[in-house]
Amino acid sequence: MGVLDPFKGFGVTFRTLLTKPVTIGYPEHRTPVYPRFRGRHRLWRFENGLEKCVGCSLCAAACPADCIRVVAEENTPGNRVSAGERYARIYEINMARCIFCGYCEVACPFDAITLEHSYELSEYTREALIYTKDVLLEPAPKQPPLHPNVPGDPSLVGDV
Amino acid sequence: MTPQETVVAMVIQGLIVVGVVFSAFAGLTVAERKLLGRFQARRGPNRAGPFGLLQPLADIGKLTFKEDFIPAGANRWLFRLAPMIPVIAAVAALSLIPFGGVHEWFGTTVTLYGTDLSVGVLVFLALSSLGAYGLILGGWASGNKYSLLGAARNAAQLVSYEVAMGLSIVGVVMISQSLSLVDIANDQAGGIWYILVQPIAFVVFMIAAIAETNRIPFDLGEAESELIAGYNLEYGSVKFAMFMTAEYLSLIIISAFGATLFLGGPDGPWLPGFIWLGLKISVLLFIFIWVRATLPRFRYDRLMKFGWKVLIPISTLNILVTAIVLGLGFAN
Amino acid sequence: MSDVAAQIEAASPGAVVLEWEDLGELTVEVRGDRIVEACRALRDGPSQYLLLSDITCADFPDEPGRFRMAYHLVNIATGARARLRAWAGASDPAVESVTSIWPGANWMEREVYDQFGVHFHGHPDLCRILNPLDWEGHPLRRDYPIGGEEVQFTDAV
Amino acid sequence: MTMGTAGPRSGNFPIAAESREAREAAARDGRALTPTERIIAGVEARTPEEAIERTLTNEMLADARPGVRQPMLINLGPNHPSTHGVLRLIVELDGEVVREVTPVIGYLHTGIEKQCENKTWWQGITLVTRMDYLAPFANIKAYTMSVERLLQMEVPARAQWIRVLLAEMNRLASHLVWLGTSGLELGAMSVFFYCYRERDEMLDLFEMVSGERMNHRYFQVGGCSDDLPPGFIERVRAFTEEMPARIDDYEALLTGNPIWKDRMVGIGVLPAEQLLALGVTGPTLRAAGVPYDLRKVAPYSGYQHFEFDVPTATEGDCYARYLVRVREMRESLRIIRQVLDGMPEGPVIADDRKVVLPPREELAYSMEALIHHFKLVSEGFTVPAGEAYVAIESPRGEMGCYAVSDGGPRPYRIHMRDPSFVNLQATAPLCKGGYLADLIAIVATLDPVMGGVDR
Repeated sequence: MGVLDPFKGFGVTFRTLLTKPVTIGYPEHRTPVYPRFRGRHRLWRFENGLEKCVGCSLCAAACPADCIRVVAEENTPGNRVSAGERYARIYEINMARCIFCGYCEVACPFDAITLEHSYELSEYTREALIYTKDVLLEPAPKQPPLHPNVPGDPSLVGDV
Repeated sequence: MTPQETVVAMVIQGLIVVGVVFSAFAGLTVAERKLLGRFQARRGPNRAGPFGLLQPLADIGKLTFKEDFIPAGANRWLFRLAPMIPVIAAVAALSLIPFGGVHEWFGTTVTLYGTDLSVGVLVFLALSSLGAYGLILGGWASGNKYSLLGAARNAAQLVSYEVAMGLSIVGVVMISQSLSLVDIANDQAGGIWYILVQPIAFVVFMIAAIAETNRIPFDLGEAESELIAGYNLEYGSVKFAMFMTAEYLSLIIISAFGATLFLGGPDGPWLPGFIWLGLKISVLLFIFIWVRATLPRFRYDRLMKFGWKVLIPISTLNILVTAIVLGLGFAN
Repeated sequence: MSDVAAQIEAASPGAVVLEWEDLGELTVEVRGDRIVEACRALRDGPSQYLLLSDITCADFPDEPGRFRMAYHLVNIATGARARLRAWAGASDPAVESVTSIWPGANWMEREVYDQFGVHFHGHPDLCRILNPLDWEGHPLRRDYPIGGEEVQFTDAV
Repeated sequence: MTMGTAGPRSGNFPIAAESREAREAAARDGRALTPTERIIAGVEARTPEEAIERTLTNEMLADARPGVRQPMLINLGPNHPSTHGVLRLIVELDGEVVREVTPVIGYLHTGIEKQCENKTWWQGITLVTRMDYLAPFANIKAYTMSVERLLQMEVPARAQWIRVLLAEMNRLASHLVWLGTSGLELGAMSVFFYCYRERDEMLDLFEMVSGERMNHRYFQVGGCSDDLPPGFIERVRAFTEEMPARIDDYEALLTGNPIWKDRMVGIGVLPAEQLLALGVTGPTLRAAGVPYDLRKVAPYSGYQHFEFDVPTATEGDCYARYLVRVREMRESLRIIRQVLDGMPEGPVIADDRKVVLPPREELAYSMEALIHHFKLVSEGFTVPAGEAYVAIESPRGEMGCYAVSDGGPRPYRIHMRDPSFVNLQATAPLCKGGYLADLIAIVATLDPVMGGVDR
């Protein structure tokens, strides 16, 4: 403790005045998130365009906020959507309730759902925050998937 | 000049001064927020205009278009009147500040001050206390318990620090043997600034000035973490803007007053006087902002004790010493 | 018999119903009307349980005593802990308040009253604390439904 | 002109409604109003009828005879800049002197304990982190440790060390928020921004390791959900190297500042015995001279391996609490450094297939692992019947978790003993007789977090 103690604070503030501000001007400048960051959900496809999700509802069971609804249906030869026996006909996440714990991601044995890095999820209505399957699902590849066993045979496309 | 011409000249001069000071006020609000930001490792306002320079316009726009309401429990007449008092007092005090001497510009004689009253210092002190009545009345008229507490604190603070401020100036007045601000400024011109002969008085003056303008560490009347916003809690829209205007105007004016009394007013080489005065005011304002960025807030009773038991004895002692020195004839 | 139970017995014979040690935690079950004496004995006795760390309750609707109070005491010098248990009774559940021993029990008992409806005789200020004053029912009872809002999804089925 | 001449006003006044509620609640139970209810009922009369009722219900005002000085009742909160969230303090003021303080809580009550009974043990982790939102790692740590005790489960050494590391970083982050907000409440604005600058770096590190900045679920029953990410240790080390200078800066701003001392020294003093009787723990108790720190008194997760001191003071005033917390920040840095230097290798989660999810890569080839995974996720693991109370030292004091299991996959009862809840009881005795401004300083140095108080 010295005589100058009462005035040391003035030095600290003055020194800070000469340093660069630490603020990040948000919309123009963004800090990258870390690899483990959990943001918006995404449903994935295999390279051949089939959905990874087989509608097992394990994510819905794991969700502590009960914000996932899965309604599964059997794949048929005429409508093959996923790689397994069944696929998720309805897959919805109520983002207004989601707590981003990532338990769905942990629960999914097939890596079909993951939490990605996008975090700007505000909407003007509650309804817009209910993400349906077409919002969540990765877009289908431009090229229609070819039959896995008969590469390059266009006649078999769509009849897998 | 004919009397008519004199009146016209005075009106023009007044408009110029008010214009300059109000732009300075606008600039000060941005400058304070920018500086505070930098003191705190952040940027401060940077969205309105380049570097946030148009922030005052945005503020004015926002405040003007807000709903102007009067709370149900308020005394409606006083509630409306209160915010005007400090603005009027501040603008009136402006006329006493000598921004420069007498100049011969464009073939006419221009005096760079509103009036030269022989008791300018006293009138200034009177006006600056008058401003506080607005705060007190506004706090009481709001009909809010927090505002009432804020008003009570303001009243007590005003009484204590007005005395300290008055006493701190007495030394200067004794040396220059005049109560006219113009005389005091002229006395220092080309000679010794009174800060050098009255350093203690200057420190006391600065502390009392912070208290008079209700800024941290003396912002007990508003103390947002205790009384939320104290006297202006119920005020919104233009009425709130008036309180803010008065606060910043009085900050500028009290800096101008201090610069005149202790820093030689418009005195300085090469540059015109009003620029020198502007620089001196800026330095004092910077100190005010720096203090705000650094110090925590006093407690109400300690503030009173500090005013009565530290500042007033010190300034009284200062007067005594000055009197002895003057009596022994060192001044001349 | 452990030291803790012995001290309670010495201060208030017949107070201890059961005692055991499980998972490294000592539990002594005392009669509901003796809880104040038991606590006082443990605080003032040689075991020096000066700090009442927690009071809480658990609801066992099938048990005759139904509301099982748990008092966690700790010796701040050694870190030794003891748990006192007492049953409050199924109809008109009530135990004695320990606020006379530890004023800090005030809010903890208010919380138990609020959430379980257990009354504390001799409590100076027994009213709701976490729920609004006019709340009906006691949320942490097992028969109190969890309620809540249905999660909103699109209408697609 | 008197205030309140505007006559009866329309509209819903929640406070008037509260007054009615209090009387109804008491009438239902057939009892008189309790002191707290009486104060809540009488705090503010908004209509003439209300004023009459208030006089009837409020003994204190009924007793007000002409010439007797009446106190002014003011309602500090639930929305007030310096009540740390939604704490409401009904203060009886005599001038600026506080005569009586009645804290009213529950505005943030979310029924976490009830919700836990309806979730699996695994899902409970995500709920309890949200209680004391400034010390999420302490919350989960108490919870997972009590479940681990019920399961009689060993946690691998590396997981223990990671837990210590993050718990201490959390203590540092929590104290930074405390210091910043306390400074702001007493008017020292800059220190708030400096503290948040550093705290944000901590949150970055938390994001790096757990994926979330505040409500982590990183600690799992049996260990941690993932290993530390690459580069984490180096970042933390760099942080610990620059942090002491930053703490010096805060101290330069505050410790020696005469105004700061004026606001703090000798304010809010209670003797240690009284604090103990009130159940107060943590820095508040240590500032009164009782070295009760669970990390030393009853070491858990390997705290006995680290060298650190428990800062104490004897004055028991606000300044002592301030000094103790600042010194605790330095001690936490010391522990963090030791953890970084000696971090053992090995698994980060116990290998117990009945409780812990199987490693992810095994799902691809092992049918057994897949079945375990399905069972654990859909039903949850079961915990043997019993009860356990585990207490740890959170930044605010003793954070305890009382878990009762009936042998099923869901907790039968979870009770969290939150230090803020118990410590807050000391507000009234600490504030009585002081000034209104002291009340702000006292609440600031008690450091309650309303998420933890109301749960």
